[in-house]
Amino acid sequence: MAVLPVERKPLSFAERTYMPQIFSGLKTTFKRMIKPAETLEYPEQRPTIPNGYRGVPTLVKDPHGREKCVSCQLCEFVCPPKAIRITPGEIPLESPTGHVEKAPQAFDIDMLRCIYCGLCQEVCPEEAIFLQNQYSMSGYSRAEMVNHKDRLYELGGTLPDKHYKWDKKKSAEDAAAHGGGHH
Amino acid sequence: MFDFFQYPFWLQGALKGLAVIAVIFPLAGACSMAERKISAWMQGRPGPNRATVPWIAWIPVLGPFLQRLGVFHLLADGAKFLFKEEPVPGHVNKLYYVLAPVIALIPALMTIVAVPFGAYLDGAGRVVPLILANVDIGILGVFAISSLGVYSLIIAGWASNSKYPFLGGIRASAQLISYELSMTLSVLPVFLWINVPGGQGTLSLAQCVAMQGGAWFGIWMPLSAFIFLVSLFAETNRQPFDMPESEADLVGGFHTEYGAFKWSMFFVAEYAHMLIGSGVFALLFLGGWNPLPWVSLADLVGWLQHLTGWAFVLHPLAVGLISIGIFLGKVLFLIFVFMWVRWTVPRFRYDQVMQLGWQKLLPLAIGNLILYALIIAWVQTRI
Amino acid sequence: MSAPSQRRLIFQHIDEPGYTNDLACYLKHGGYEVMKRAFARKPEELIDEVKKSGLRGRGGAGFPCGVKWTLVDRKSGKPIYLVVNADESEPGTFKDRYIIHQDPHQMIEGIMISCHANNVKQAYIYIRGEFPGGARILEKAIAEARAANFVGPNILGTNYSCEIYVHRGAGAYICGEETGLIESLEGKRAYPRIKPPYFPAVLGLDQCPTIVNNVETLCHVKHIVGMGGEAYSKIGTPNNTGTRILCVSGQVQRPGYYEYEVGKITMGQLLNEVCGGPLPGRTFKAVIPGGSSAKILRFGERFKGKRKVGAEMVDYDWGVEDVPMDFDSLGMIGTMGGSGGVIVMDDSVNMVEALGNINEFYAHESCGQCTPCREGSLWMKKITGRMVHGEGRSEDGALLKNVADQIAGRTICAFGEACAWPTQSFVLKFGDEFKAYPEAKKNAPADSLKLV
Amino acid sequence: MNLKPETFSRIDEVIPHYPVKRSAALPLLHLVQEDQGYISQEAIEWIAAKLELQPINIYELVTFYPMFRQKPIGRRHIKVCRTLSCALMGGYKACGEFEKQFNTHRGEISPDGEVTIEFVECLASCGTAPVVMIDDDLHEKVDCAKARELSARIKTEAATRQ
Amino acid sequence: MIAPPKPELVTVNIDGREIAVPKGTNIIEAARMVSVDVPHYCYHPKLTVVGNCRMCLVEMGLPAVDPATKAPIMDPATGKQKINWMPRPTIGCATNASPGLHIRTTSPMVKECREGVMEFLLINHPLDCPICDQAGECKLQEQATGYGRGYSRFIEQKNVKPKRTLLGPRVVLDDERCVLCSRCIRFCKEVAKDDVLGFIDRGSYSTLTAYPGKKLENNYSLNTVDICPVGALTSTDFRFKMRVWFLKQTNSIDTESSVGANTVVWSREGVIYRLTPRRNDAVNDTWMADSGRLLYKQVRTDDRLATVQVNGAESGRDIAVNAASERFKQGGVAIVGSGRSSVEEQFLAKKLAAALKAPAYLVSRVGKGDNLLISADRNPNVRGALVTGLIQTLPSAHLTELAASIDAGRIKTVVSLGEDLTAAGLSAAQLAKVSVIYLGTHANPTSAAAKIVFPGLTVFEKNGTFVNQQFRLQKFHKAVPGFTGAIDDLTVLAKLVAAASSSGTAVASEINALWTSLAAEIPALGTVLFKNLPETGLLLDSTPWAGLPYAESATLHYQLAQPALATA
Repeated sequence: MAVLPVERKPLSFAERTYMPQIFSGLKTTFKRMIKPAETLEYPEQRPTIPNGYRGVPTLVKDPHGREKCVSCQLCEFVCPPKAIRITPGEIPLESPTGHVEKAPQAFDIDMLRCIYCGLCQEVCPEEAIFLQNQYSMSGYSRAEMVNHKDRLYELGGTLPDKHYKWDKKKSAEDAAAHGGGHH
Repeated sequence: MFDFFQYPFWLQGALKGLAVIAVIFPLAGACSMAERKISAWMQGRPGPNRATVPWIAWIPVLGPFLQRLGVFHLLADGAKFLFKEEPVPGHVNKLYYVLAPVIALIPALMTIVAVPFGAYLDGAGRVVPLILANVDIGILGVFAISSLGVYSLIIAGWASNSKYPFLGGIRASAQLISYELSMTLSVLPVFLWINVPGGQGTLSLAQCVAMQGGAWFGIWMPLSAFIFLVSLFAETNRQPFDMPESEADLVGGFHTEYGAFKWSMFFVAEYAHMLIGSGVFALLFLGGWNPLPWVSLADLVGWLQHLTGWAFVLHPLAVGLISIGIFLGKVLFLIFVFMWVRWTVPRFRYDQVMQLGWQKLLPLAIGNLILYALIIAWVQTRI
Repeated sequence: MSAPSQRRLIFQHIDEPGYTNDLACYLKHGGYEVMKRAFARKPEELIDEVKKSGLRGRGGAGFPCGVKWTLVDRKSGKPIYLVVNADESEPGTFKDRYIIHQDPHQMIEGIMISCHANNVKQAYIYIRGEFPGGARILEKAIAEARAANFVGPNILGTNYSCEIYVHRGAGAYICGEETGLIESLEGKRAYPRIKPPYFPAVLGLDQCPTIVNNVETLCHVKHIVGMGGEAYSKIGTPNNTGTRILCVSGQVQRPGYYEYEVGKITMGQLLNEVCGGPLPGRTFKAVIPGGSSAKILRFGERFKGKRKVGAEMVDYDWGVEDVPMDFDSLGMIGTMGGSGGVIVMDDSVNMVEALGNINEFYAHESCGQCTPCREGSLWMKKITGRMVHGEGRSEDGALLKNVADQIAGRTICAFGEACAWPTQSFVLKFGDEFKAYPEAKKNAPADSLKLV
Repeated sequence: MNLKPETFSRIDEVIPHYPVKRSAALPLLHLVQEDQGYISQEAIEWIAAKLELQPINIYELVTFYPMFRQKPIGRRHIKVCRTLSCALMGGYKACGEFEKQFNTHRGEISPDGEVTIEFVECLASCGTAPVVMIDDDLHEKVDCAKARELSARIKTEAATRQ
Repeated sequence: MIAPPKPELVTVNIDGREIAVPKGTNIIEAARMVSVDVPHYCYHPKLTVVGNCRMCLVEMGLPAVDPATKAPIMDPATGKQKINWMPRPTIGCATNASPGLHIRTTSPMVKECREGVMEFLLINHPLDCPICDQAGECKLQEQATGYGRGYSRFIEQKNVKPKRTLLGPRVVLDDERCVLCSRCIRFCKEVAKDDVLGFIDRGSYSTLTAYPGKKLENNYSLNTVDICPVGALTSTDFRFKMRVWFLKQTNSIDTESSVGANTVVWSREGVIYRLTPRRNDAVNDTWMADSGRLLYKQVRTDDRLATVQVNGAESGRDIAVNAASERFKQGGVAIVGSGRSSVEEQFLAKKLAAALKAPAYLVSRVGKGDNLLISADRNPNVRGALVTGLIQTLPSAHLTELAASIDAGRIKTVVSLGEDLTAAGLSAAQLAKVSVIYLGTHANPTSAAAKIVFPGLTVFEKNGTFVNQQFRLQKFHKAVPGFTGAIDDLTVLAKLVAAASSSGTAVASEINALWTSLAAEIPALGTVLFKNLPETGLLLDSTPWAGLPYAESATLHYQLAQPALATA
């Protein structure tokens, strides 16, 4: 690697005493002191959350209350700090959402590990996991800092669904069952 | 006029000591509060504003105002320091470890007694300084005692038996020595001037004030004032010279291993040093209790009496309070300057501190002394 | 130029008053004489005659019959089977049905001659399930022939025995494909086989060598052996010898069967003169010349190029009316003679809907074995169906064409081409109609012809 | 398996026509369907056993070939050709007429149980389009008028039978 | 070792690269030899070719020859023989290598064909990868990524077919995912000889199904799941348990019989999720019995031995070894080895027997073979005991000789390597007479009666080798960490050997170190070492044991060698 000597600007006497800089610094701090505060007083005042904010990851349900996650485990796979742990499970056939077949039995996100990167949201093929506006997570123990499935749904709530993929599928199945096939 | 001087000697001493404690401790606490508030304002924050006390908080306007000002944090902090658990790490030398904060406090509080903080006019219209121990050695006493404060740092650093405190202690001692010289040299011209040829030799700070009824020495000898001020920063380990503490590289420096009340004693000592240093600076260069340059306390009182026509203005008590107020105002302003500088100028590197002390300030102080010696000699031989 | 008169070989007696399909009537008209003579000859000679005749298969592909026979594996020692492809299911084709119903013995004679020529001991007539009457007629005819010792053991006193059985299909177009037919005959789903290695001539029915010939082809064999290969080859045009039954259907005045020497009649003569032209008040719009899978021709388009006449190359510039009805000419202009089913459409027809009808047929008939045809045919049906039901987009024509391109040439059997060609040609030639269809659909009169 | 005796004899006759028994699957299915009207699951298993096959082999065929039915149909089976030539000449109209006459829909048994109307693919009589096959009989050039006439005939026959 | 006959080679040219392949190799296999991937669905190397998926379409050309003279036609531009490229693509699976055959797999036409076929396969596919167990090892995913167009033009309604159909007790069918490749049907017909699957309906509505009332329940049904290129057939046992991309694959050997089917163990974080067969053309092709796939469940059971025990009390390993050593010093030791132990364990058992001058026995397990991949001998490694010399003759099911010795009081201590002695015919009274040293994985009456118990490892938790019925030496690898508390059998055995030998010198227990002495002491193994043993195994010379009356009858790649001198 070549060494590139950088010519420094020669300093004037005043500059070498640093005094003008110190005084201009003092001026700055003083001016700043008499201006109103910039800070948000957190618990009373809440920030307005901008779009695309990446808060606590949550699971959401579709407007019909169906859990959207099908435990494909892609988020578990993609999660850089391995904060997500899913135990897949099967939906019984007789259940109203039996046509979806698969849903998580357990879904844990360890918020001590989570780095809020949002990859889980990005990778989710079912649009079931979202980093929403919730930004404060606290607890008294490590165990408390693990969000289980119930808590994740409670945090996530319901989001509008643009696709209704599974509903469409179900209606197609019902139509085929009643229409009696194709011939 | 006061029965005070009729009290037995020991009672006087005890009362004076209590007065010192009663003044210095709250002042130190107020300073810490001010520091947090000022730093917050300078950083665009509101600063501490949470703590509140029920009944006071219910007072309509004042309660919230005091809360926003963070006044109650002071109480909370004090209470916290008192009631917090006092851990003593296992690896320390217990005796010196406990001793260090006490040693820190002693010179800080002791110095106070030699610092005049106001004056009144006696019946003859003479200005009598208010001082707890009007010793003639004055400034020398202040210097002598306050320099002892560094021992506490060294002891704390050594007793902690841990590398950061140790380094902090070393730095403290080196720094103190480095800047003590410049500081002392910088005040010499003032005393050269005070001690007029043929007059009684004195190192009294009160005399110093008395000599500033006209122009302040700060105006007279700006370079001295400057050197003294910079050295004062270094002596009190304030930014940009807080090398012994230096939380970025030494965690907490000498007090890394301290907590709770012991730590608060260091804390109070630091502010006491600041207060004394500011006081001395005010006395030496800012005219002490003289309200303005070329306006002495006596002038002020005279005008007041003349303007208002109230006789009690000339009463020693009133004059004393006015003078204390003026003096305290100057001290507090200087405290503010300390804080202002702290949140403006970044900390020096240690070698820069040494370089500045030995290679810049010391020659400057010597040059300054020689220059003023010549000037004073010239002026005084002329007059 | 007026249309030449018909040259009836197969239909020599059919439609004659009093001609019935029983043996007595057939014998009265000189039936089984050719067979008797043929049985006196060596099989190799008969194959040679057929080769000399230049007879091309009448089932659709036009493969030379004689060549097909020579490809048969005779060394394996396994029995050789002859399967008659009477699974006439190409839309627009209806000649075999007529032959079976009107003159079954002609076909049986042709079969027996072919069997003798190829040393076949067992022949099957695979007849469409939709022809229950035809199957009964054939069974009766075979019983008659068996009784007369034309079929069965020791035929005509020789030590040659051959049986013919009628096998009914059950409604699958794909059985018209020879390997599909063989699979079906084996009692399986009619999944065409991959070639290689399953060429019927080597690995056909039950992995034995098998000859699969169309009904009309076998009838021609009878006439070839009767008149001699040389003489037969003089009929028609070189490389397109013999006569051919043209089945005209759709919107013309007189649809029906017409037998002509191959290549001696043009499309225009056939439609305008023989069939009496378009329906009153209509004009011809398009014609499919060889069954629904052949590529469509649009009236008004012109075909230019060079063709071989004798030894030299001659320029040609034809309209649709000028095209001679033979394999090569139709092939040259990008379509095919196929099975001879000519479907005529006039200006009342919307081509998108016509294609929708055809696509529905192919989607229904795809066997589902290999991917492109299975998925592609249904997709094309879904696209045209969607268009017809009012959800058309202007880009659908291009999409249809592209889907069809993805099918043709990539399937196991020729069904891929069969279902892709109509779409390709419809979009190519009536692209404007496909683009405009979403609009046209909105303005269509309520009583317009329904095709889907 | 409960079949008519002549069906049994025809089954026994047809099996030796083929070098491999399996080939007789289609003829057997035809025979059973003619006998019973449709192919029941029992029939599939019976045929499979008869031909020494697995039932799935026969099931595959029944579902592949559209002519085989797994459910009973009406007494008469009206099959209307819907392929291009017939459609061009009005096949859809003819079918609609039949539906109207019997008050039913394609693929269903009419309410009186008399007919089942179905669309089928090409019946190979395109020259006389549109064509309709009623059971085994082909009817050509079936326009709306003829469709009404045919319907009337079926209804009369049904009435006389009762 | 017997060299296979040299096949006739023909040279073909694939994407410009010449390669000599055995005549009759198809294009897919030939291309694989030059690392060219020809995508396919329906083709499977061990099943008949049907060519219905059309994914393997390639461009084919043959050297031009003059039709009259048969002389090659040269291309003046290149100076080589001209290639006549066929205008239509051809399928790779049904095209066999012939001399001079030229293949292009990357031409625009081939690319377009693949894009077309991929699009067709996907238009009616439900695209429910998130809930599909095949995701991650799905050919549709892989090839759509590799060869697909990347977008869909299909806006119509997809076909609806039955989902979640239980084809049998172990196989679930999702018809919408099926690409109708017919591999499963062919497998059932050709390999399992249980023709229950078929297609019904036709065209795009074709549906895979089992005949109503019939179930796909033969012992090879799960192979259909393995060969299904998509997620149409899934295993009930593995269904929704874990995504395959999390799973680590470890090569292993099936232990249910002496066939020694090659397997892959799929595990994640120490938990095994499934076993699948591994291709070995000389042993199991690509198949495996369903029964063997459940063997992983033995790893985590409640009756696993987890503590070293001495006289019923929990103890430490070295204490137990010392206790055993004490018993050895009293003499009268017998060793019951196992046909389920690895070759290495048998070798150390033999050393132990030699050091103690103790008789060694084995217990046979004979069941009914199914002539496919389960042989009559249900011990995976009886041949290993022969090779290592632990036994000289084939074992019997009952330890009558040992029982007699115990009754006679000659035997005071029995070392059992995982064999349940009560099951092998010893009575409780006989067991009570001796002190049993038991080294095994699971609790049983013998471990309960044993004075000293060493908890051992299952086949999934250790490295080792087996010798199968063909005398093929095959190795298995440690897939998951050992059960908590269990000790590697080799370590225990090595310590016991050291304790038993007069010199007391340490014996290697690490597998590679052990193999140096194995190879040195057993001539049949020649120069083989564990680390250089091929994953598909190595056939040993079986002539020294040719005449023995083995229990096996023929299986997939095994014919019982008739004693050569039987007639002489």
